[in-house]
Amino acid sequence: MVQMTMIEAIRSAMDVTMERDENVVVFGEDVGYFGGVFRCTAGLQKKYGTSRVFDAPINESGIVGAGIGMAVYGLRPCIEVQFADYIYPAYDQIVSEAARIRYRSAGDFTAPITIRSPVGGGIFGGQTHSQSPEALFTHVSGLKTIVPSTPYDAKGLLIASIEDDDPVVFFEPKRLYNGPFDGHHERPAQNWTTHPLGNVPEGHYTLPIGKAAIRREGSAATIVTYGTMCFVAEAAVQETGIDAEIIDLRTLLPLDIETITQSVMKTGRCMVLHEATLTSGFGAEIAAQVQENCFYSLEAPILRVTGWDTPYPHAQEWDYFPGPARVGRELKELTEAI
Amino acid sequence: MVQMTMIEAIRSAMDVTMERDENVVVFGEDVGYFGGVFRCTAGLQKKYGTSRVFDAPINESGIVGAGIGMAVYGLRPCIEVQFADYIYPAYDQIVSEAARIRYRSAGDFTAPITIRSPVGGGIFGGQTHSQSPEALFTHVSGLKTIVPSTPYDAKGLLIASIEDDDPVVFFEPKRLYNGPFDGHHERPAQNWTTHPLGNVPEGHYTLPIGKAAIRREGSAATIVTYGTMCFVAEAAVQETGIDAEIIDLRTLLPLDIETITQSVMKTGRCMVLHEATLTSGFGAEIAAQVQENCFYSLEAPILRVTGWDTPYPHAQEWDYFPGPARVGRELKELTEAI
Amino acid sequence: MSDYGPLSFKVPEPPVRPGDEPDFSDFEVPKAGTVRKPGVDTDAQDIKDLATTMIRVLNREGDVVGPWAEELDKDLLLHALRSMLRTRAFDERMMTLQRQGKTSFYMKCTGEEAIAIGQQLALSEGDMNFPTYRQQGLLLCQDYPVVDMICQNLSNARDPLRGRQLPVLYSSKKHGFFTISGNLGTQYIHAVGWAMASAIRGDTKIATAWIGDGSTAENDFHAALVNASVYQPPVVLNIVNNQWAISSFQGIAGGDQATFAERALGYGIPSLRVDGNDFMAVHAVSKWAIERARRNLGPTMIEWVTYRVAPHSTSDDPSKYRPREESAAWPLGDPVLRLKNHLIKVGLWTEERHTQAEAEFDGEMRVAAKEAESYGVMGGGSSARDIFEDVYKEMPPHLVAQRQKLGV
Amino acid sequence: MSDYGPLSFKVPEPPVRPGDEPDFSDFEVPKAGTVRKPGVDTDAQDIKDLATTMIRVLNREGDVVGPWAEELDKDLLLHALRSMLRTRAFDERMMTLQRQGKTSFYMKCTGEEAIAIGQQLALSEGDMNFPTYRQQGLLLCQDYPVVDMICQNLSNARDPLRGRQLPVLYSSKKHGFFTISGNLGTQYIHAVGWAMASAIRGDTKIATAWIGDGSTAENDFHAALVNASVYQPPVVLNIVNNQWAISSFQGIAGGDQATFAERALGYGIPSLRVDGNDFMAVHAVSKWAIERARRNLGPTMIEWVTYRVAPHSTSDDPSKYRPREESAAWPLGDPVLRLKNHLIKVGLWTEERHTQAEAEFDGEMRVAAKEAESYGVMGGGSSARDIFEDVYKEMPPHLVAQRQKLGV
Ligand SMILES: Cc1ncc(C[n+]2csc(CCOP(=O)(O)OP(=O)(O)O)c2C)c(N)n1
Ligand SMILES: Cc1ncc(C[n+]2csc(CCOP(=O)(O)OP(=O)(O)O)c2C)c(N)n1
Ligand SMILES: [Mg+2]
Ligand SMILES: [Mg+2]
Repeated sequence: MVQMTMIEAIRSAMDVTMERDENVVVFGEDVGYFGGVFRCTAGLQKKYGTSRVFDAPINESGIVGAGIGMAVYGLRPCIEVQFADYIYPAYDQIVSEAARIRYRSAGDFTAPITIRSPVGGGIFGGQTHSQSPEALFTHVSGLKTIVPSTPYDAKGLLIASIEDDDPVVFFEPKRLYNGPFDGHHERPAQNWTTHPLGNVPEGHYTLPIGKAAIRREGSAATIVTYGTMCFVAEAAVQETGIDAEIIDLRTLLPLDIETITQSVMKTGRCMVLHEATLTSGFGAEIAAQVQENCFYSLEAPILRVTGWDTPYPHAQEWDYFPGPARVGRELKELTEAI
Repeated sequence: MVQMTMIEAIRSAMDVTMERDENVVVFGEDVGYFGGVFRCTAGLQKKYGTSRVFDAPINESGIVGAGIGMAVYGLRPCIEVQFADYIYPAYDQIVSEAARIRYRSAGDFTAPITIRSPVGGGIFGGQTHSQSPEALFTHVSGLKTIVPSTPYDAKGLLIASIEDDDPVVFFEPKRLYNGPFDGHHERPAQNWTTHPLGNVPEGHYTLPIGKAAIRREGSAATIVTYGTMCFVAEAAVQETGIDAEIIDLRTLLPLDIETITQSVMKTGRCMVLHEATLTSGFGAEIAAQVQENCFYSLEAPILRVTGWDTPYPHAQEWDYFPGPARVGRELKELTEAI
Repeated sequence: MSDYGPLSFKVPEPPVRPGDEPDFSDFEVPKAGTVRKPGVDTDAQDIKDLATTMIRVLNREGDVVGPWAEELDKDLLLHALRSMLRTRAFDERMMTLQRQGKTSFYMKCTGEEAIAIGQQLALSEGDMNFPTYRQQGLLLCQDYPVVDMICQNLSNARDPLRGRQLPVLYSSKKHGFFTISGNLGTQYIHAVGWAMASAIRGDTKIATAWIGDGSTAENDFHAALVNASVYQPPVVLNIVNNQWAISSFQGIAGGDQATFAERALGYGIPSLRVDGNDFMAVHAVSKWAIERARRNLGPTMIEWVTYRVAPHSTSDDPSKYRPREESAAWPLGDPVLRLKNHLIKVGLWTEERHTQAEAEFDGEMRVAAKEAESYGVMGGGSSARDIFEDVYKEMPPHLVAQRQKLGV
Repeated sequence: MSDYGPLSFKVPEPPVRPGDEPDFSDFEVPKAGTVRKPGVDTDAQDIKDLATTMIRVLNREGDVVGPWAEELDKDLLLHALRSMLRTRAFDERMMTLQRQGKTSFYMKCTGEEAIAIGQQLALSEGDMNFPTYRQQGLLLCQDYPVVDMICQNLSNARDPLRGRQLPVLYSSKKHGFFTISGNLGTQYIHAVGWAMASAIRGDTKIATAWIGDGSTAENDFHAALVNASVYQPPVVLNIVNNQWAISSFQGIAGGDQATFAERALGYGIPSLRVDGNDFMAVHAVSKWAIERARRNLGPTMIEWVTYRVAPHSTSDDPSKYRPREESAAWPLGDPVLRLKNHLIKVGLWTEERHTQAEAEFDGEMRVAAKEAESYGVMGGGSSARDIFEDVYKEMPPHLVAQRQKLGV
């Protein structure tokens, strides 16, 4: 075990799988010689050569589409879309092709492709470097959607994704690349080097896709969240002193509703927390399932705390981002309801 | 007032607006000389000339993108995407451009474009002629999303959409083009010619965007639905004899949550019904809002009745489509719960 | 204020519309045998002229002429003609089934049979086609079971695709036939990616991509060409220009301003324009492009000039947008007749054998259809359980629950 | 089994990498004045050669030579040089602000100043540019207030875009400057659509589209070209080939196989390749293309060959992927120096005035920056209320509620 940032953990996941399976190839914009704008692929081209790690033209549909063709051939492409905000040009290839090929060919062809892309805000990146479009993928049957929140999870889940026989959309919260972030942007940035979840095995391991983690046990309420918001939730819990249970979904689809349901049955109260826009966000799905499964245990309405229904603004980032103060306030309301 | 099919009503909406405003232009694949594969634009090119009604290359991104450019110039393009299943190549233009231009330019530029596209199944069209992707648009702030269910609404809402200063995605349930359809595919097809809602004024009128309609008053439960499912809901109510209130949303975004909340407060029970895939479907959003707003009035969990979480299959269409039998069964369960 | 007149808007129109006389006077047809045949290793920029002419081998007299002419194996020629006839017979039978209400939808390839068959017969085992819905010939000239094809069209109990796809959207990995998408153009970049993979793995297999004239307008066409240009993978980029895209003539895809073959030149990809109704030209040019690919010389684009004789699909009535007689006036003739005449001329075929073969394939298709119908028609025999399979490799819990809810 | 060797995969590499000597030996530079100037109504296919050569007007000696040379108004020339200097001064001041932590992000256009300015000065009031983030020159050669530009970069209380956009993504309808998108390539088809609208309405206004070499790979580039080809709208399709796209050299966009200008030929669109560091060539070719558009003769593509002297953005360190000295070795020189030398040669300018002008603009930018800073830096002064405005024309109830929840 060594300490890794999330970037290093992600790189290590690709390294480990490339070493084990020569069918794994890595490509995307600026990922080759340069090693990616976030350095996630640094050093891989040198180690594995330009046939397995290479730059792609700036054409996201082409990156995904070529990846699908390669996967159909028998490779296991792990591709990068430079920012999730730029995944939309590839949306047709993901929705109509990657997600459908197994189904429409009755298993004759498959497209096991992993699409990595940084999501989320908090880096003063404006609306085209901050979006969290995960709900646009959870509506698509045939896809798996993953959002890790720690180096350990990122590596284990990325290896699992690359090895998975179905297409996976793997969203990396860029604000967590270098360290945990609880929303206190006014405080010095933290680094993974001292965090227990930055302690990562160097070799191969996988985490099961579709299993949530309970980041904190508690009894006053359940906070269902993922990505950066896991740390914001923790901060809010600490700052309010409310004994909430925090569930980190890790995989959004397939959803580990079991773990959520058990928790809400126990706590009777539920907050769903994400950075993405409220309306039709993934929080809606969680709320819909929780009210159905836990109706008779719920002591208060399920609360969604999310980004506003607007584009992600640049200057007003911290008024948009659901930070610990807002989450804390809502948590109080949730636990005080009735 | 004359009897119109939904196709005629839609055509009439374009005709009326084109006549009043020379900035209205209509284009899309096969919409010009031929008049559209569903004939929605038949006769318009003859009447208004090829400069205002014309065929477009088969490039959905280009259709929307060119439409945006025209709207920025000052026109009011009403464009057609031949099937909603083919809207994904245009997704980036819709999400990153049409929906964002007013915001990012602080109102300096606007893109009042109307994107018409047929949705829904029940025509034995297989997975690429049957999809209902509305939830992928309700997650996008800056867009308005409309799904009419009658000729009268279709015309009034389409005129309102073309005249609206914001981009509108206008989904037309193709199974309702020629007549109402309650899911009884084994019975002879009905036609709008005899239906009261096929009674449509010939001239200009608008319906307000963002207002739902109560299709049927009732007290035993509220069925929140839209599009084809309005008629399926009616059939289920009739066949079960359960006195449910049926709300036809008409506009999904902005949502008329007011009307829904009032109804559910009254009935205490709520079913959300749509044809689209369950997970992260628009039903999730409705359920999330209803449980929040009506928590203390709800006597049973909100039930979602939807298409399955699979691609829309071809041969098994009627096992996929939430027909009156399934809706009736679920409605019974909903009203009998505790 | 300005000394400029008002701008005006131009929308291309086909030369004729219903009610007009067919008019191909602007359509230039070079004499067969007049176009040179460069080496497969020629640079793209040295053969730009091949994108604006038309390679033709079979002349009006049924002779095989010019540098692209080659001696073909007798069996191959007979198999080619028979496959084209078989394809035509298959299409006719499917139309009958559709009229009989046994399937809801069908798409013929009438007039375009030489293209898919001419190219498939130049491919090797293991190569992969990424077809559209109008290359049924790729399967029909191989040993793919016709009964399976019909079952797919009937979406019945023996449909290899389990009733999930619209008719004609076949899939067969074993026959090098990628699952057809309903979404136009997406497969073009898949083919390029597949070919990149073959090169990455040091394989010898090549890919072929197929697209229609109208669909070259789709964005993924560009994605494919950019990637083909950059990585030079072993892929043949076919464009089947059958003049029409549903109701839109090829000018709406830009065909009035340049040939479709020319699109590739701006990407430095060699490109050839070929008489697609000339089996001998199709086969020869396909071999040339395939050889280039297999010798690691990179991609080639080929525009096959042909005419969509049939309606777009069974949902379409072409007399609404083009003269009914237009297909008969098409200057490149009928690919079946042209090959037939040649084979008769060289003594490999006779009118009698032709009539016999037509009857034989009509019979074959009748019998096959009968068998297929016995497994169900119009979705009959399909299983609701199949709705939930193959969404993922393993069914996740929520789908298990949904399947249970449906009670299947 | 097979007599074919294994395929191999090719990924283009730039001639040199960090540590190597800069190498432009494969980069051909025709002598200034050697490329012909056709009439604006010439057919696209008769000027294909112009897409592979390079139009140049200013020679090494500072003379203006050849058929594209023209007498330009003295004021225009002085304004051009001053605008280029002003742009450079602006870029430098913004870099300083970024280093001072007053803005988070900036993008310079160093070395590319002649292009935006040369074209803008050929446009008329009412024409509309659809720019990328590297055409600040379009605004800086007009009367757009620099303080407003800086306020945008500082996202402060006077930011015309209300803090909503990343720095450099300006918008000004009044100045014919379309709101810049962070998503590459999308604006190319907007420009075409806008030009279609102008033609539909019988207007006289034209549109210009801007894109980078790397972004020509984006799919919407094709959407734009197809529509431009089909409808022949009055649009100038600019490609700024500055050799780099972040860390990727132009070969990763296909530039090794054909020029970017050649892309247009396959769509039948006339296309010219031009020395983008030569203000006189930029202006002359822009005028030619604009005249074509305004005379209803349709679209023109222009590849401007230049070099991105600056890093991609303030988030980037180019010495990681190209030799530090590469920009100094760039064969087309510095556009500011080249125009300066010409103006000195023809007696319109002096070294002293140049030094003076540099100081003047440095001063102007300092003063402007100071004023802008007084309205806030790094998002300071922006209002949280602005988050909810302009999502729609009228704020729908759910946004009103959310704004209330935020308490603003
Ligand atoms: C993305 C997408 N847009 C539109 C359609 C509808 N559509 C199906 S076939 C067709 C015409 C295609 O014409 P062409 O590419 O020339 O092929 P052909 O039918 O002539 O073989 C259209 C518009 C579709 N299937 N997919
Ligand atoms: C759709 C999309 N994909 C990727 C990016 C990230 N990105 C920003 S600029 C850039 C390089 C663009 O290069 P080029 O077009 O050559 O323009 P230049 O920066 O050289 O002016 C990339 C990849 C983006 N902004 N949008
Ligand atoms: Mg066609
Ligand atoms: Mg560049």
